[in-house]
Amino acid sequence: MNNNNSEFEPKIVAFVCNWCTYAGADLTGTSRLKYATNVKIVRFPCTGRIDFMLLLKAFAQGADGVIVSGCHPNDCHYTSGNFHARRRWITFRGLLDFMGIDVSRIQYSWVSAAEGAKWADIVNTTVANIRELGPYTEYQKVADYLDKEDYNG
Amino acid sequence: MDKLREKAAALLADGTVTMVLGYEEGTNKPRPLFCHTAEQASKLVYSSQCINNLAVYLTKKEIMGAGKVAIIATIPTLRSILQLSVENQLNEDNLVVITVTDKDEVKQFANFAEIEAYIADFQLKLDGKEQEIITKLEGMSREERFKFWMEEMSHCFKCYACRAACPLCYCTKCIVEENRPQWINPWAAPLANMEWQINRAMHMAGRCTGCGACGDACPVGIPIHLLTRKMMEDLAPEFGFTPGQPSKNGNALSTWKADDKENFIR
Amino acid sequence: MSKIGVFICHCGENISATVDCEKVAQDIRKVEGVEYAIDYKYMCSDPGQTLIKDAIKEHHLDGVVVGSCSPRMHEPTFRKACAEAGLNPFLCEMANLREHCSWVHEKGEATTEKAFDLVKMLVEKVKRNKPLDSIKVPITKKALVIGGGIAGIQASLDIANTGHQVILIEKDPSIGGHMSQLSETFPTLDCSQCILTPRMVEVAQHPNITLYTYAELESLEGFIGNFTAKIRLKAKSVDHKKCTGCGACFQKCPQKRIPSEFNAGLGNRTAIYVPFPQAVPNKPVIDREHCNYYKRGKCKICEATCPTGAIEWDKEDEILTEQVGAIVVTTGFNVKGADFFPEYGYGQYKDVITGLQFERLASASGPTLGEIRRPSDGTIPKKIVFIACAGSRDEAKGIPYCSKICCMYTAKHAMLYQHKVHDGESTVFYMDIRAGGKNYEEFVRRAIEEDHVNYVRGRVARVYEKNGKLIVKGVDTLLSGEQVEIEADMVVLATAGVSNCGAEQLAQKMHISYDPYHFFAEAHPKLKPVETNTAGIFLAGACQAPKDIPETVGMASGAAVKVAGLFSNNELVREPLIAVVNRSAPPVFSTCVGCFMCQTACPYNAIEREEIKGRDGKVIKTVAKVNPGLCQGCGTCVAFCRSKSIDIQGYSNEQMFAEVMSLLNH
Amino acid sequence: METKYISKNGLNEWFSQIVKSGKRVYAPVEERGKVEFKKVQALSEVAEEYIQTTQSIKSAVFPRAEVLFSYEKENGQVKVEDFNPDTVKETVLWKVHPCDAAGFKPLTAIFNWDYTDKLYNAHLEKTTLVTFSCAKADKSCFCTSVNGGPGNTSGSDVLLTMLPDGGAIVEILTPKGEALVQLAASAFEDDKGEDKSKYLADVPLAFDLEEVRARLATAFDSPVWKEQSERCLGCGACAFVCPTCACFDIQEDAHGSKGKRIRCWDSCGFSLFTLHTSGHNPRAVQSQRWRQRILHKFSYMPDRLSVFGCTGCGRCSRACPVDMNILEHITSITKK
Repeated sequence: MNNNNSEFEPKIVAFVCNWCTYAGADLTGTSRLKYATNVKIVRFPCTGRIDFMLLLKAFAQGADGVIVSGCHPNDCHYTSGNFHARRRWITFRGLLDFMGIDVSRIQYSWVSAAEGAKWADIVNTTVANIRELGPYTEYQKVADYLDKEDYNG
Repeated sequence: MDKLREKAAALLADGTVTMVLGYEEGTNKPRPLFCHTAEQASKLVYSSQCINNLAVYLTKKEIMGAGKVAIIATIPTLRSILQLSVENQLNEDNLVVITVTDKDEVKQFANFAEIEAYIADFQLKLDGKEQEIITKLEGMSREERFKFWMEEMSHCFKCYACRAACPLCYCTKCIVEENRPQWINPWAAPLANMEWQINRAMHMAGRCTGCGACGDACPVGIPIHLLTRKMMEDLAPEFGFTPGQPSKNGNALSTWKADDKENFIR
Repeated sequence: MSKIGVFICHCGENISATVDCEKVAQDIRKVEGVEYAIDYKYMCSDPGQTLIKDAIKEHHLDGVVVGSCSPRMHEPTFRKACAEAGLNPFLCEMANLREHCSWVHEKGEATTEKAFDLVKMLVEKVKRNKPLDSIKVPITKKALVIGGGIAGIQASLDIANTGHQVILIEKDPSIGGHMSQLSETFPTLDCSQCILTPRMVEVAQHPNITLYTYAELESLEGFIGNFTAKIRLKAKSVDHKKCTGCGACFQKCPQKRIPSEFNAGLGNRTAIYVPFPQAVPNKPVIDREHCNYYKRGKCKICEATCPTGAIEWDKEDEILTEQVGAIVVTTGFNVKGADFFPEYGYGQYKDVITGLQFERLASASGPTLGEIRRPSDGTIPKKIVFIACAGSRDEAKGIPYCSKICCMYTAKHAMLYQHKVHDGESTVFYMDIRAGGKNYEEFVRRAIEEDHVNYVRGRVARVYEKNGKLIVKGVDTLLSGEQVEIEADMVVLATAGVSNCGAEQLAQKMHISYDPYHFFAEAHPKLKPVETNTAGIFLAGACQAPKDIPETVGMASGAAVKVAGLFSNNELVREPLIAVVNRSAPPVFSTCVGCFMCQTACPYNAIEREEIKGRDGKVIKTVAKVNPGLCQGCGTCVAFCRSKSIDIQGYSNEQMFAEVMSLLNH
Repeated sequence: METKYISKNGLNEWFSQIVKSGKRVYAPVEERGKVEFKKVQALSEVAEEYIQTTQSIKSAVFPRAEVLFSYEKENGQVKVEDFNPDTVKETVLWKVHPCDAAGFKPLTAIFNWDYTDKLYNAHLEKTTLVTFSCAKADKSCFCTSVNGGPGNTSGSDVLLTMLPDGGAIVEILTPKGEALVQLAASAFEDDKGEDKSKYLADVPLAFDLEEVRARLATAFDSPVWKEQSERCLGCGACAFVCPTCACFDIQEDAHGSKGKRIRCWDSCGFSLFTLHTSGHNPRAVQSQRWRQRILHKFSYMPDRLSVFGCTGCGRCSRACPVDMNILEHITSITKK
């Protein structure tokens, strides 16, 4: 783990749906609520669109944490995209955990277009949580194996 | 065995089928055999040693041709046949499915519905050795589990025997061959290997019929079949599926229930 | 090599107060593929937009990123500006520097860095954007309305009055639905038939409405604007062109003891019949199940009496094929009947009836001509008990929901009873009184206060017969908590409203979703209450959930406006942000393997099967195909497809992948 | 060159001197129920009871994935960092089998055919092979049929033949081998004149290699390929365990403005291997790919490189999920 956690600035990517969480994050802005700069939002039409591979790619690229957020159940703009996504998350989480990947670095949430304050809170607590966990070097180390002399093919 | 050979020979002789897929004696254990003539049927064998899942050949056009084909199916093969049929990959009219029962009788199925009824009596259970590794892994800390899998994955050289042996890996273009974008790095390296296995397991979620062909095929001995098996064990009660029994109304990932758990979502 | 233009907006000081906009513009110039970058005070202003348009022309830009406010705010503005400069509008993307950056962070390097990252992310995306054209779907401007109750009548009239053709189909011999069975309506107590029949007649006479009674939907194919409906015209056995509706036939029909559906079983009808005197069309059909001729091959009395020779014994069902552009489903509901309440003695004691039966008793056109008389002996009940929530809100009965209308009609029934039987005594057992609606609460209060209906809060445990009386046993849970026992002459059950029989099969025919109780599902519980998940199919009335007449009529008009809106254009123009199944060179043709698991994942039934055929006409493979008329662009199928054979325009795999990668590459 | 004797203790001493010299030592190690080459520190780690490692040791000179060069773009300039041969470490491959060592000859021929491969040669130059004669074989072994044998010296720098006393006959074959011996010269004794053939496994001759070659010359359109390959699943297991298969792919590991060009293993058994962008695939079906594998090893390579592409190690037969037994298949060709 990183010894200089106080200086550690986690890199966090947020995968959000356009209709609820993206709009909720807009409301956070309009309400001038403040949150940490560590989180950058990628906009998807729906949580149903979010490919699990993008989460893995984010970690491999150096993300220390990930937020995945969309409409509350029954609020999906597309009726059931979030239900499909939830299924996928349940499945994916179980698999990742079985493989020893740190699922506590993935924050799933429902944030509606009216929950600007909740979005700020999700971001801030996730940043604090990841700061506590430290950088995800365990994963990043294996990501650039090619520089490791000891790797025996 | 004689009855099986007679049956196969008869199907070929009277022109019912153009080919019979079965097993012959191999170097150490039985291996797949493709009988095109009644004479070749004399080479057929059948025993508990027959572990190759022959359903894998049913989606290969170059092997199957256009005619009607018979397949000698073990229980795992029967499960795969059903799943393939659910996924629109088989033509029921072009397939004669035969099995050898516990009582050593040769049974020909009239249709897929009959197969479904037949396999319902065979419960899919993890064997002791598999359960042992899963229990061991579950007892580990997360970090230990990661180390375990990373060590295992470091042996993978991406021969894709797991994919080739799996009856349900029939995509024309596999995700690992997709390069716009390059979802999975094509070279062998622990992370690229693990990403491949995660994809394989996710793609098998709710589809895997638990035959274990992937694990058997792995030349470097990675217990990859545990990934799909573990998913089956976990997801079946969660989503109300029966392991090894295909669901006709979509699979674990293409369906949902309003009360799916969400205790991990804020 | 891309030529991207980047335009950083200060938004007055909204962005520039915390983000160094000039630095962001400067730094982004160094990013590969960025041809031009500039910052400006107000990008959305006229001069700002001109800046963008000029740059597009001058630098031959093939992509634009505007770093400003939320795309939910100004995306249309900037896309339009790009289009005006000759750049495909879908090559313009916005980085949200205001809501997602400057407003939520303090001034500082980190904020400027984040702004840069957000812009860079969109630059990487826009490099992979493709010019897209809006999708145009032709529209057949004819609507099909299924169900001729008040919802279907209202929707048909509203659509027809906008000048569009309507086909209204009704499974019964007459339109009118449940409303035609009602005596008087709450909260005004005006006569139901008096307000309904003129509308029924209007439907029959409207030049834009084609009415098919005794007809059902056989099958439905196609998609919004382009449906093909097959309609089964059930054999009426009477040629309505010849029939004058004189009524001679049913007066002579020897089969006179068939329980009348219209009278909820309280009266009888003949085998050749008009369901009720005000029926539209007011011409009979032959009920073949009960007709002597069809049963035994002998009779034909009606034929003998018919002055115009309208009887058609050998008539068969006909299948009619109609092209329609939109569908309004108004198939209504039903009430739970017999066998459902053994504890209340329904079906066992003649004087335990349903609310609908009470309506018929109270109706001037009913079997008792509006007098409240017991079905058993025809006497006037002096003591009557109404039981609300008979079935509704009862998990044990499998109906956890509230049927919504029962509180009101029970109050109405009690009131009507008190008006008709002055010395009568009425008691209502209820769980809660739900009287939300204009003048509804006042109506219930009137029943209690002016008409002295005795309201008892509590559940009835049992109804049984003793010495010719119905003993109603219940508990008063509000006041005493004690057992209440009433000797009643008649008991009326406000039975639960349930989905109409065959609703599930009908939904499956139309590919619309339904809830666990087989009520049809609206597209969005709040914002799309009249739409279904299948574009072009709308809902109105109690087929969606039990509801009262005003709500039903409102919903029907809402659905009609949706249809009229759709029909107001010759083509349906949609944003092209939809899923597409890939195509590739032979011999592969498409990497789709045709597992069709995406079909179960799609919330809109937008995925169809397409056969790819060789020159010889033989099917080479069957692959998925997205119907651009139905796809709404959620992308669930994209994340689901194992072989990545399906992708969504505007949020493609390459685009999303590049965005994520760019955020973390430093 | 020279033959010597080394005792059991001498062997230990020599091994520890090699480790001490700073060279990396790779030797067969038993783990997870498989024997594979792995970096070792002590002789005790080296596996004893096994016929063959699952994988060959070709990865020592031809890694599964290797960076050809890396690059970085900045301000319109591209900075390229080429592969540096100096970064390759001195490596000793311990307890290689003769069939593995023999594989280095075709590999070297391939990587120096029309182009001199800098990376391969850099690895090879710094690699010393200490080969152990085979005392045991199984039914997949057929080295004797492909110009090899359980005591064959081709490709080796030093060949050891173990003796019942725990010592070994040491054949020092190259200057590289001599240099390695010199690390512990005192551990070696004079040759005791033992005949090593007594201690070698019996690997019967299964077919006449030249006859195979002759038959293959006209077998391109033979139905045999379809017959043999019917059960082939089209995976790459055979190619990846093979000591001579050298197909590779060039891939890009790009991250924004920087990246690496990577060479990684590929296999002619994959349908993607020959797929053109147009969608056309000159080897469209598995039988064609199987034919390519066999013809390449037994016909094209001897024609072009004067060396067969098979050393008879039998790894492909053991690794194949559907028992595509190469010995059986080649033998059957001679009998057609």
